[in-house]
Amino acid sequence: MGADSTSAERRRTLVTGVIGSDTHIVGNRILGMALEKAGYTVVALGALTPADEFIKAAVETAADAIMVSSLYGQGELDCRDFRNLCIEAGLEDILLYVGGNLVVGKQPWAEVEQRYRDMGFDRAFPPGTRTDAVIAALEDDFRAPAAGGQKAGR
Amino acid sequence: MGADSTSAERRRTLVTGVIGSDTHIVGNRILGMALEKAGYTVVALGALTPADEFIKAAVETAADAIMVSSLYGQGELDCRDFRNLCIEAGLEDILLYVGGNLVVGKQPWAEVEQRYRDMGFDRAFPPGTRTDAVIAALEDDFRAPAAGGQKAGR
Amino acid sequence: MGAVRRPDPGEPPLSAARIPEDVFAAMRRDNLARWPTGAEVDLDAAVDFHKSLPEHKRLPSVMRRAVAEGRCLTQPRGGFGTLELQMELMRTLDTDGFADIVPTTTDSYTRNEHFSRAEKGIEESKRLGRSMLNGFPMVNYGVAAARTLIEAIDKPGIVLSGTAMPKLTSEIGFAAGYSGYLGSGIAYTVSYTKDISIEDGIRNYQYLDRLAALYRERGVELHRRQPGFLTGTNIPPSIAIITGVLDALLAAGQGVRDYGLELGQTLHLVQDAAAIQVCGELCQEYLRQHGFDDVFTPVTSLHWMGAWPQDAAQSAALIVYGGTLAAVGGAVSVTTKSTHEAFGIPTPEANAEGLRMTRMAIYLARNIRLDTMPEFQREKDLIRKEVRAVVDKVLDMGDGDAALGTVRACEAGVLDIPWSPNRCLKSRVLPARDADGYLRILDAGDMPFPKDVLGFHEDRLRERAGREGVPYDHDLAVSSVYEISESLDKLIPGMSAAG
Amino acid sequence: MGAVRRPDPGEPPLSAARIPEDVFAAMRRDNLARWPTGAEVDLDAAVDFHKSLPEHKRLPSVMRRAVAEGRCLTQPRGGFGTLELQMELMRTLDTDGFADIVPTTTDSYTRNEHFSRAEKGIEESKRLGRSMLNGFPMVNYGVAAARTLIEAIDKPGIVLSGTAMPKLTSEIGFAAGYSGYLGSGIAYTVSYTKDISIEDGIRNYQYLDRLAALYRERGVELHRRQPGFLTGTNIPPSIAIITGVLDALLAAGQGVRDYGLELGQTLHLVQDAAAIQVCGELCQEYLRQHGFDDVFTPVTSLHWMGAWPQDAAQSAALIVYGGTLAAVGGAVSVTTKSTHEAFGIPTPEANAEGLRMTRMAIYLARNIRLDTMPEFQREKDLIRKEVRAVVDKVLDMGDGDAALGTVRACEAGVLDIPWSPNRCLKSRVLPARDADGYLRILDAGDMPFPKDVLGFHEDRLRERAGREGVPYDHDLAVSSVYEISESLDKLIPGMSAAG
Ligand code: B12
Ligand code: B12
Repeated sequence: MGADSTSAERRRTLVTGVIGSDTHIVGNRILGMALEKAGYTVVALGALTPADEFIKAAVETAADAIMVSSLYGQGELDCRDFRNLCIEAGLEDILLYVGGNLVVGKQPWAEVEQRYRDMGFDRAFPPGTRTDAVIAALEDDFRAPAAGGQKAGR
Repeated sequence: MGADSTSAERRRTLVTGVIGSDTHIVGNRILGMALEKAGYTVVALGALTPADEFIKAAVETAADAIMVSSLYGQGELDCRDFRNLCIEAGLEDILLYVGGNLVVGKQPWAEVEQRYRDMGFDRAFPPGTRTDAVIAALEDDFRAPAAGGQKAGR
Repeated sequence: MGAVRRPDPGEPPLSAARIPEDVFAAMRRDNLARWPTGAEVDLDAAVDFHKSLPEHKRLPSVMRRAVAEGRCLTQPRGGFGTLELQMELMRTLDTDGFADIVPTTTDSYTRNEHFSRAEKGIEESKRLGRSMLNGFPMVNYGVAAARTLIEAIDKPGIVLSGTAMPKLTSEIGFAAGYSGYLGSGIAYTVSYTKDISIEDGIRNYQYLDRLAALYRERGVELHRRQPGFLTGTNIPPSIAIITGVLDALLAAGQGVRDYGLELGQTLHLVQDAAAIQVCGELCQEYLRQHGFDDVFTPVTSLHWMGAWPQDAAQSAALIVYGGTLAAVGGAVSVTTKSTHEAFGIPTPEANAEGLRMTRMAIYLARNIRLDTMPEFQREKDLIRKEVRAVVDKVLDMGDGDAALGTVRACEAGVLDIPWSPNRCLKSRVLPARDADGYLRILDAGDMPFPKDVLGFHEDRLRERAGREGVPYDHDLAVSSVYEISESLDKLIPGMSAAG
Repeated sequence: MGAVRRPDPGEPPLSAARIPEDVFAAMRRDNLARWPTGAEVDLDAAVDFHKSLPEHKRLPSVMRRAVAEGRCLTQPRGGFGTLELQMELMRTLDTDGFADIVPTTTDSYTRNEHFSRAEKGIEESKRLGRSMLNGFPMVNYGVAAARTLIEAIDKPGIVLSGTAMPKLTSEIGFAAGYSGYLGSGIAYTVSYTKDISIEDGIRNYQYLDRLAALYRERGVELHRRQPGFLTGTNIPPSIAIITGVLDALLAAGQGVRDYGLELGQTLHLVQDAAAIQVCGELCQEYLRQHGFDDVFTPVTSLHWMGAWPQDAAQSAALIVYGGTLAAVGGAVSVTTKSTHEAFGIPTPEANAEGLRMTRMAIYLARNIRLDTMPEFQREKDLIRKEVRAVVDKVLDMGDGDAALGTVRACEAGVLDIPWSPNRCLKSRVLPARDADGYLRILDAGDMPFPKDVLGFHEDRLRERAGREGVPYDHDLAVSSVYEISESLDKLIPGMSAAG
């Protein structure tokens, strides 16, 4: 965002989906419903979505953020190159969120979060995150690009 | 035992009871029933028995062993001077067993056992001990005084 | 201050009648003089403090609200040897355990009024940095210290002190702001003492009940509670309820109007639900019969009181199922245990965890009731018959006086409890579990249960013996003591082993 | 080998009829050629191996014995990315968990036939020393490796592979000596895929069922099982049973005679017991109606399949209560979860602990049955009416053919499931929990449930909305998705908060 940050009035577009071979759609769908209620335009790709489809959809819809769900544990394999794919597609600065059960097994959240930040996600959300928390984070990041500092550093 | 160890034929006498302000009688009673069935003469002092009553009874009945039950956690306070009291009463070599829930709280058994051995008990038994195990240990100790080595060392 | 209290020579003869005001005043003076902290007790100040407490910190209000809202409250047990440990414990139970009622369990020296030994226990606990006592020595610490505990929590506090000698502990506890006190003359004397006579135990609790009534006269309702779990060892519902009815009559006689009844779980869904319903019903029946028609008698269900398994997973099952049983049975509260039960006093964390397991179980079983089941009605009828036969006989033996009747009935074995340490009791009655998991009476001793009822018990137990291929004898009772603590491969053998 | 299988142009039209022997032989050849390990499958050798297994390592025998002895067996889920981890897991579940049935869950790449991605997952798992896959890549490892797993345990093995594409996994699994396989054409296609058509899913499972029948022809009975839990998200019993009946007809059509039915728990004691009974009953009714009068249809109850709470204590309550529900409901087995459920795949130890909690719960609830309760009968009637209305309509739409009827019914919304990811489905039907904890249908979509039945559901849900003071709308369904995962202070507010 930074440079091309737009007026708060414009309806922001968010691409959502569940990455990889993951079929867990319930949380993703409920999140989508909440985001729409909160005023966002949601482009919902549904379950079992390959990484490149997210990016294609984001380019096509000039999305402001991509919201990747991964519940089934293999997200760590599916998400590795996600930021690179974004950069290749010219989406250097697109806001990237990831949420769900992001690794296999019960692992310390701080470590998991760091792994996903290292992959280039602006924010990662732990298991069981409620929609309010997501909406609050989006508001923050769209208002003053909070993640900007860190993104600039990358 | 050692010196005055008697023939295996004689009926051995065991003093049992629950020490201190402890009212847990069930296990002690079931243990007593099992010991009698196994051929021992049991002098049962019951619940809430002060240390000196065990020793008085052992002297009076020329007992071969004292079996102290402590379930309620305060055994560590009640049993401290038990061996000394025995020695004072001329029962240097009497076999001393203790069993039950011997300390307050869930503590590593090896540490608890050591504490009671340090107090002068020949054997200490962990929570939930079944009567078979007690009878087997008595048999061992009365046959070849197994604890003897350690007792001699004291 | 020995284990056996010798009655004053000038003492009035035993009866269920209310202790007259002046006599009681003299008794209190003597009692409070027995240990230095007794001097801290100031009834006026105590009454003021109780009145200053919000409704949600007064146990009688909280119990009544639970009834009104159809809730099942949770309460743990818990006591440590120093004030610091005790405060941390009570805060943890309140905050992390969501306990609805926060306890202070006293240590066993205090229970036996060995206050100087308790003093040494405090010192040792401080020296070693761990609790050497199995509870909080409330009398040694005194009123002001105990009040800091009440102030540290946002729930009502209850004193748990399994003892036949509650006279000082109750004075200190009530003065500190505890609004509940567990214990009763019959139940605790028969199950927690060896040499104390039933008469002495009853007298001691008449003091406590009279004290609660004194607060009541001053406008402060306190919650008294009867520990029907007795020796906690396979107590059939009827035996618990028999003591409950008699203790309730004694308490009401002293002026108590808020009297809870506790029942240890049998671990049978139907039997426990039946017990909980019949307990409330019969206590009311006998209280009314004796002219007490305004006593509030909520029933509390207790997590399994017998021997626990060592495996934390199996223990978790007992805890959760215990929540289910309490909720389905319609208990007003449940007293919880932890996965440490087989080993020792739980840490605050394990204790809080037991509370949460139970609370979730209560949530899950909301709105389930068994009232329409025929076996539920059958068990209720059975319990009613058993209780009435014995209670009527006891009252008869006392010419209508519950106190006298109880003492005589214990002597005669008419009133008896299983596995008792007390020498004033025959303790010949012996329970065992039947093939369907109900607790039955294997040997009634001299208890006057109806013949047909005993026949039913025998049938059920013979069925178990038959199915297991073991003789019909007292070993059925002994194996029932161990049963629930056995490991899983013994309880449910695997297919390869069994095949 | 993409996500969407394109049917052969020469393929026979869809029907519930049995695949002819020669056609099936050709299908097998093609199938086994799709991945190198397919060549390891040798039917004769496999049949010999199965016959060499003792009874207690064959799932059909074990399930039948459980029925005969009135047992409720325990079975966990479990899969890790490498053979070493998987073996350790299965041994732990067998020995420390006392599992009666030991599972091998495949990873999600395998489920979607992305075998080369699975290969990378194995490498990564080895490199990092932890499982990067959410299950065992059985096809990549092949028959010989998988057989070492069966040899490492003393229980029957079952393959758990939530997929619409089971053709290779089942060949490998059965050849390795697994005697059970979970999955079905309707249930898994509607709940585990996005783009695969119902027709393709049915065809794929007809292959698997025909394969099981082939073993049967050779004298080896295998246990097939239908996963009625669907999306695991508040599935009302009738919807699970509808798919169960239809999938059972399809399996029987291919020659399967040992067909288990799974039901996710609603967490309501009465509703779950009713569901378990009616499920077996209606499957038998429709099977017989279609001329299959020798199909064994044991019912398995599944621990809560929706979102779990993060607190291990609350999770323990779900686990234990789940054991209670299965036992009281008379399920032949229960599939367990662990206290790690909300976070991720459990460690072997946590998984074994969940098994033991459940097993103890089963012991405690032995012999409890609800048959005499009127609300139990009411719920059974309700489920029967719902199932019959939809199944009859589906069969009607297929002119009596379950396969055709299903495809058409899904398209029309007559057959529908809540929260489905599959685009061939309307997924308009929406469940919610009522004030008494029963799962009800908030919005039936186009499913042809009887009017009076839907009226009853609406009444119960309006009652909840009223009690909670919220509108009667779809938010009732959303809050019901979260409900069980909420923290305790939200589920049961404390007295001070509520007051
Ligand atoms: C039943 C019971 C009671 C009954 C006792 C009835 C009675 N009169 O006997 C009641 C309800 C009255 C009771 C009261 C209390 N109890 Co209690 N009770 C139990 C319980 C649940 C079972 C004990 C039992 O009967 N087991 C069955 C018998 C067959 O087994 P056993 O007693 O272990 O005995 C066997 C072996 O240990 C061994 N054994 C026993 N003695 C000896 C001696 C020798 C020499 C040998 C070799 C072997 C041996 O052989 C026996 C037969 O197999 C245990 C916890 C548990 N184990 O599950 C707590 C427990 C013992 N109680 C405990 C406590 C603290 C109390 C109280 C202080 C109340 C409280 N704070 O909660 C009061 C004590 C009052 C007092 N003054 O003593 C604690 C002790 C804590 C600790 N050590 O850290 C325990 C461990 C519970 C806990 N985890 O908090 N209790
Ligand atoms: C329901 C469920 C299923 C259903 C899914 C139905 C469906 N189509 O959606 C079924 C039964 C089909 C299923 C299948 C499987 N599941 Co599943 N499932 C669950 C379960 C129990 C609940 C998930 C759920 O719906 N939660 C409710 C919703 C509302 O919450 P949510 O999904 O967490 O989403 C919220 C937040 O996470 C957040 N969020 C979600 N996405 C995003 C994205 C962004 C950008 C942000 C900011 C936030 C955010 O907002 C959402 C709304 O609040 C969880 C465990 C749990 N949580 O209790 C396991 C779980 C996710 N499943 C798991 C697994 C492994 C599987 C299987 C592989 C089978 C197996 N081995 O057991 C298959 C997967 C098949 C496949 N190919 O994907 C594992 C994952 C393991 C891991 N990560 O280590 C879990 C954690 C269970 C476990 N402990 O083993 N499952």
